[in-house]
Amino acid sequence: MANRPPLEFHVPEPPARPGQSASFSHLVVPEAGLVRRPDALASAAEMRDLPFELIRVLDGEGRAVGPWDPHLAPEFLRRGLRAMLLTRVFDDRLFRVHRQGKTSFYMKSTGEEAIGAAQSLVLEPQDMCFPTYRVMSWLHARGYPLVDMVHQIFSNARDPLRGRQLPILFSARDYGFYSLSGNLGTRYGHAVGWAMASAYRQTDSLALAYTGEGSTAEGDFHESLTFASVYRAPAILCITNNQWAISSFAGLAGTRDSTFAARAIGYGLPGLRVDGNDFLAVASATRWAAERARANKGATLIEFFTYRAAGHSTSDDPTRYRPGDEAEHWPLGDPIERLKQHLIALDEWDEDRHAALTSELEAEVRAALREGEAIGTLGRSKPPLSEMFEGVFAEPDWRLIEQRVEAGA
Amino acid sequence: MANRPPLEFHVPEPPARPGQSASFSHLVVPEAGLVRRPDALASAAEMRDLPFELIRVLDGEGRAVGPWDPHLAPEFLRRGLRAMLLTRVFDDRLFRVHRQGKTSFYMKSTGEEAIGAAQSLVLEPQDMCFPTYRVMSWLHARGYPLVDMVHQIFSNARDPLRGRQLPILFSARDYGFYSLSGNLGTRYGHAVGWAMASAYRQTDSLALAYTGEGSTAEGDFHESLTFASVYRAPAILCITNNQWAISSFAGLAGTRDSTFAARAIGYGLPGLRVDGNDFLAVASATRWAAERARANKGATLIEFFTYRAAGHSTSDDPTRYRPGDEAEHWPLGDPIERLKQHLIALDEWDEDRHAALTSELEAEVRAALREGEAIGTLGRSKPPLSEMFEGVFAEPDWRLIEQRVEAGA
Amino acid sequence: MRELNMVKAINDALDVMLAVDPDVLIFGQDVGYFGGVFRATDGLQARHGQKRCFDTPIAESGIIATAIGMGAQGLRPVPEIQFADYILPAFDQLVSEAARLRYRSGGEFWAPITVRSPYGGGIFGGQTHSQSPEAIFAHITGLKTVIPSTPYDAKGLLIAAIECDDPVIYLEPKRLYNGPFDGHHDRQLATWAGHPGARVPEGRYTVPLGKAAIVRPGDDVTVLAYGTMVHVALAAVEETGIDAEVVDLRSIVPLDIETIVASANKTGRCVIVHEASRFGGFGGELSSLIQERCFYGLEVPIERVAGWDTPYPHAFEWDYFPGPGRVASALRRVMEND
Amino acid sequence: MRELNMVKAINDALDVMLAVDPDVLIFGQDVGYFGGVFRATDGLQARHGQKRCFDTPIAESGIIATAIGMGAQGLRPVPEIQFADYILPAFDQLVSEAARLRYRSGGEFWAPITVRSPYGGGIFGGQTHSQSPEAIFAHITGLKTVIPSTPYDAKGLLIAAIECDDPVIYLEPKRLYNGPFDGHHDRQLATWAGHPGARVPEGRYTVPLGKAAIVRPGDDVTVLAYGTMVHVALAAVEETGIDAEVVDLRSIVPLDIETIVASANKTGRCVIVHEASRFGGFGGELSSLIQERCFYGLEVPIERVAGWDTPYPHAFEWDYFPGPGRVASALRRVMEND
Ligand SMILES: Cc1ncc(C[n+]2csc(CCOP(=O)(O)OP(=O)(O)O)c2C)c(N)n1
Ligand SMILES: Cc1ncc(C[n+]2csc(CCOP(=O)(O)OP(=O)(O)O)c2C)c(N)n1
Ligand SMILES: [Mg+2]
Ligand SMILES: [Mg+2]
Repeated sequence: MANRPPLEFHVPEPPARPGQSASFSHLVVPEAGLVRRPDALASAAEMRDLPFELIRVLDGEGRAVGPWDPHLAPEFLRRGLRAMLLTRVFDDRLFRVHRQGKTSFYMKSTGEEAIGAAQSLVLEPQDMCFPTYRVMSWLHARGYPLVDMVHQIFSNARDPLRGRQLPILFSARDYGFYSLSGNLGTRYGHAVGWAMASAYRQTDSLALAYTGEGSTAEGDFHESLTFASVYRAPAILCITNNQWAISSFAGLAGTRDSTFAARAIGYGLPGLRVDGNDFLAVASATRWAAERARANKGATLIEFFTYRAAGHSTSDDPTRYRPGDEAEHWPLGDPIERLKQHLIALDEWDEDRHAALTSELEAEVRAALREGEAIGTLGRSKPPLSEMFEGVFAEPDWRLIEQRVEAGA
Repeated sequence: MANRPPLEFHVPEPPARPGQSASFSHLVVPEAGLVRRPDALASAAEMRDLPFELIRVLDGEGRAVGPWDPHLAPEFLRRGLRAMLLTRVFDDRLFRVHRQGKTSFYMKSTGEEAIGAAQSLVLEPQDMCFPTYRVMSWLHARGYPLVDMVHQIFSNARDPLRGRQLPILFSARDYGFYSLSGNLGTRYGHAVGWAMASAYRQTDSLALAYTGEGSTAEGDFHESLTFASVYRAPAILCITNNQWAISSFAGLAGTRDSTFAARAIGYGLPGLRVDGNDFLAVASATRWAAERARANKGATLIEFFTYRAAGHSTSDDPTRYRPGDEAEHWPLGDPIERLKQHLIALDEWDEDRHAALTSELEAEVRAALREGEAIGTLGRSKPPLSEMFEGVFAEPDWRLIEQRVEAGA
Repeated sequence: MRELNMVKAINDALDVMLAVDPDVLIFGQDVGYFGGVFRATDGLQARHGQKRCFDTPIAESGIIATAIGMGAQGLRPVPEIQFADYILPAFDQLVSEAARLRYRSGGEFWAPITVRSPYGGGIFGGQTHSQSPEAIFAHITGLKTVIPSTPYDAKGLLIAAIECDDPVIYLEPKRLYNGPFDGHHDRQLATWAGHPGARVPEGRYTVPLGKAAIVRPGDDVTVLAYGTMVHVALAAVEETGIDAEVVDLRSIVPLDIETIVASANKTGRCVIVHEASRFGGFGGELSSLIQERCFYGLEVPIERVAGWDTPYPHAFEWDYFPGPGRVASALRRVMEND
Repeated sequence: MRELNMVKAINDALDVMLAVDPDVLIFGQDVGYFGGVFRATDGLQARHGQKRCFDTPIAESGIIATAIGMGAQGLRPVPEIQFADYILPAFDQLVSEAARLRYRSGGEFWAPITVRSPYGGGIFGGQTHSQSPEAIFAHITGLKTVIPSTPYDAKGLLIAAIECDDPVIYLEPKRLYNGPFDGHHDRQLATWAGHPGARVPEGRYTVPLGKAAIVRPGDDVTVLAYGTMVHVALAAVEETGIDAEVVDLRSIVPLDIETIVASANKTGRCVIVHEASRFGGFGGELSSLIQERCFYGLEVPIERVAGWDTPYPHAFEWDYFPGPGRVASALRRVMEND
């Protein structure tokens, strides 16, 4: 005992903080196309190598390469591009709207648009996604009305959520988008329950769950994986590893010497690690997992490796905790740019069409905003006060009835 | 969609239920001595194979073989044997005492005595174990007074826990035994916090945490592993996989196509899978993990593969949910018998000494029981009523003072 | 009519609902093959199949999360938590998710789940097998909380809870499973045999949520109780000979405010009894509601008889448990202070 | 003397404790390098080092478990939970472990931890950034719950909490961080500048747990409040011109029963104000205690002004929030009903 070095208390830190030079040298970014693609119905025990690879399809020249190339039709790719671009345009615009004091809160998906968009388009209408606030491209890909988003963000009289919920915490059942909430991690298990119900009722509705990499630390993540494994739930369990959780780097979620995808191994699930800024890789991995789930082989865990290019929300300034130019050093590029280059390389797109599409989407967003503002921004219009007392239960009890009277609603 | 087979709802079942013939044919039991023993300070990333092996030292002839042989002195082995035997004798006796109505509850460790005993002896006095109710051999190995156990089990006037706690949910700080409680899983994270405190204060007190395999499903298990990984806590995190959690088989905790030890991989921790009925293997793995922890390389996850040979507690009858003769088919034998044979093979023990030891321990237990019964069994003696109101806070507030008067204490 | 004890009545309710509604699923730790540690699901897996009644991992938060996800798709899950003390790991799922889903989603999703759990003391279960957590649920907007006191009510309330589209916490007073325990632990224990509340019809029937039962009409003092304490209160009333009106709340959310106010206005005296520790317990809410609504009719202070403000202590079971002696003293006090 | 706002006063308390006691550790989500989403730990890591003030994974249960394990060995951890709404995943650790450790271990282990968390509404934070969970903690035997209303108290109470050997839930009324918000959201907002409660001494001092403050003496009606509602109550009193005695409880466990009873006996009238939803809220306990102890001195029913029994609704922030208008009405009612 006397000869031992003393114990050391270790507190991890990210590679760089403000004032230091941004660095992603700790990340190994393999070439596109190299990772093997096992049969989607193979045993999970035969895939324990995959969580330590990085599935990439788009190479540096915008070509789709390797066994994970999903061979998507150009039309499909253009729909994806549109959804991603719309998400970006909408986010930028609404972020400014918040700065103007027209609502209380906003969050952007900048740099992560490929994930929700590709998955939304690959999966089927009956499938249900259990979102985080960072996958709004799912809704944009499925054509959710922009003006309804705006009404919700303004909590105005037309708000589909009746003024009860924080901006962007949407619920859109008809668009396969489960009710969001501000607390992290809790809906992962709902997805598993939903998937089990699908199997029990044979409704063929897969569940797709999202969590941020930071939120994987919640106990709910583990309990969800356990249930998914035990009951072979037809679910796709996604981790969007965007490197940051507010000011905390991904290393704080406990994957030193490992990966988030590798969590799958201990549950006997396949774990895929996928370039989340590569629309084709996202689509392909999702399709593989969906095929597996629909064939009653159970759940797949997918880590999407991506980068949160903007701040966490309207409440923070990322230059206070990470180098200001970090985004520029991110080695996996921008998902919109990469899909655009691919389409151009395929000769299915060009800069002019891109510029035209951008203007078109900006106009759409402006029009939706105008319509929303005409009803009213936060505090200038709201649903009837009676809505505060509705929906607590299926039917209000005497307390709500009395209080509604007391509140003059 | 039309051509797909319908989704199937899968509910797992153990290989055999009462009336069926007991079977462990699904278990692969490798020969002793085959698993490699990496350097204890090596990187966890280089050990991803270990969780799928089974570390065994004692072979079928009672010989210690292979790189994990800890080369323990015969005296050490005899101390281990004594602790295990004492645990068994004490359990059998106290179980009968419960049947006589002298206490409210009891739980046995039968078949799992090697784990607590070996770890208790390998670790140092300043180390702290965060027990489950199934590792009482830890206390027996460290010489905790039997009569104090008996007083606690009777909740009598001499109960060191002042009548406040269910039988066997001991607390014994001086014996490195943290406060037990009836709720599962919650102390795993205390062990990690304790270990972090050790590192911060340089107290050189490792933390050893236990959980049953069933209880690994709790979110606390995952959060504990996450913290252990992030802060490189000097902790040894153990799973006693005794195949059953009351009536539920180990498969219900989510390791189909995997192992409990393999959970380590996703956190970048070493994961060892160890024959829990092999005293030498337990001691050796523990020593390895302790060396690693004391060298500031962080935590190790160890799955002890064992079998709960008795019922869950005094409240259940295991023949209602598993074949009555299942224990006889258990392929890893009885830990006491195996260590005894090893000592005999070493010519350090014989049947006569074993019989003498057994009688000696029976006499010790009987004497302790007599002493405890002289004070009083449950309901016939209890600590002063004022003890009900003490220890809620460091100092009672007016509520407790008033209520104590009201209760006439 | 046949008589059932409370466990069997609960089992019967589950059996009926599995038979009539294919959307009902039952799951929890040891509830499948084994039939539950208190036998409440005994035989259900054998009768209805493994997919209708099955075991779960030891993960209370996961159990409730699973139930919510199933409920959101249209099932009516009836998860069991083995002891109410072990609901706590699932508290966040119940509060932040089950209770809020309908409200926050503008009515798009909701959680029609019924969480069954044995609660309460009197069984020498020590700290973590004896607690009464109803007060923390009563405070949560969006949750209903139901507590039966007889086999008849247990079945009817459970069916009503399962059919209800809101999340319901259904707490089973485990001390009543086998008999109407009145707190006299040192006397011969009564079974349910011969008790009127043990007459349990076959098939489906409901006892509505939010309707209290006046289990003993009286004029002098109102006693509010639920679960085991209903029987303790009745014993205390009997022994004091005081003409008390004993009200069994049956569900604390929704609360039958009308019955409570009518009784308190009639008697002008009130004793509230619960097992949970007193401070911050549900008795506080009951006492203030009565005080607010019947102030000018009250003759004496409303009394609360409850568990002490300590954890549940193993050796001191009967000192902690609010037995008929303590209730009787309170009854005498409110009658004395005339 | 220097003036500090409430965040700075809290920061100062933490700074002082880090300096005087090497056993104090601060951790939580984003509290390290970043200094906390509300800046309460700003600069502490830079000043005291990464091992004294550091970030944690997003795992509230794990944060509290870690704190308990550290506390059991002898440290005094001060974990932060980013919003009180997110304490719920750690509820089991707080109740089943922190609150019970000393009792069940016969005094061998205890958890001298202080859990800091911003709570309460008025910031358009929607359902999960606005709730007031104090009632569920008040019911838990073995936990203390403290809520400051001024920078001076915030610092003194926090130091007392950290030095206390029991687990303390320290709830920070986030609406008061930057000023003594009185509920008049549509008027010019006051900062702490010039407020007597903003005069915060340097160094270590304590405000004892369990001592209420009479923030406005008066003879006609007792108003019990804590946190933001103290300032709302003061505004309402001011506006009605009623000679109310406003009592700031400062800690709800331990509760200063003497001050409460003395005031209620003096005034014979009582209004209780809290932000949390009414049913099962802490107001029920306060109301029953007063009713039990001051029954014969009460002139009119005790009133409770509280959040409605709905989840916290984003658009209806100011309809939900119990503002000075509602408190004033209650004051007028209790004075009218003469
Ligand atoms: C249960 C809970 N704990 C803490 C928070 C506060 N919080 C909001 S977002 C966030 C970071 C989440 O990071 P991550 O999961 O990586 O998702 P990202 O924002 O990067 O998409 C935190 C800590 C919360 N909302 N809910
Ligand atoms: C939080 C919690 N949930 C459920 C229980 C009920 N329970 C007690 S022991 C047990 C089985 C534990 O199995 P395992 O973890 O494998 O440990 P073993 O008994 O096999 O040693 C269960 C479900 C509990 N005590 N605590
Ligand atoms: Mg993130
Ligand atoms: Mg087990």
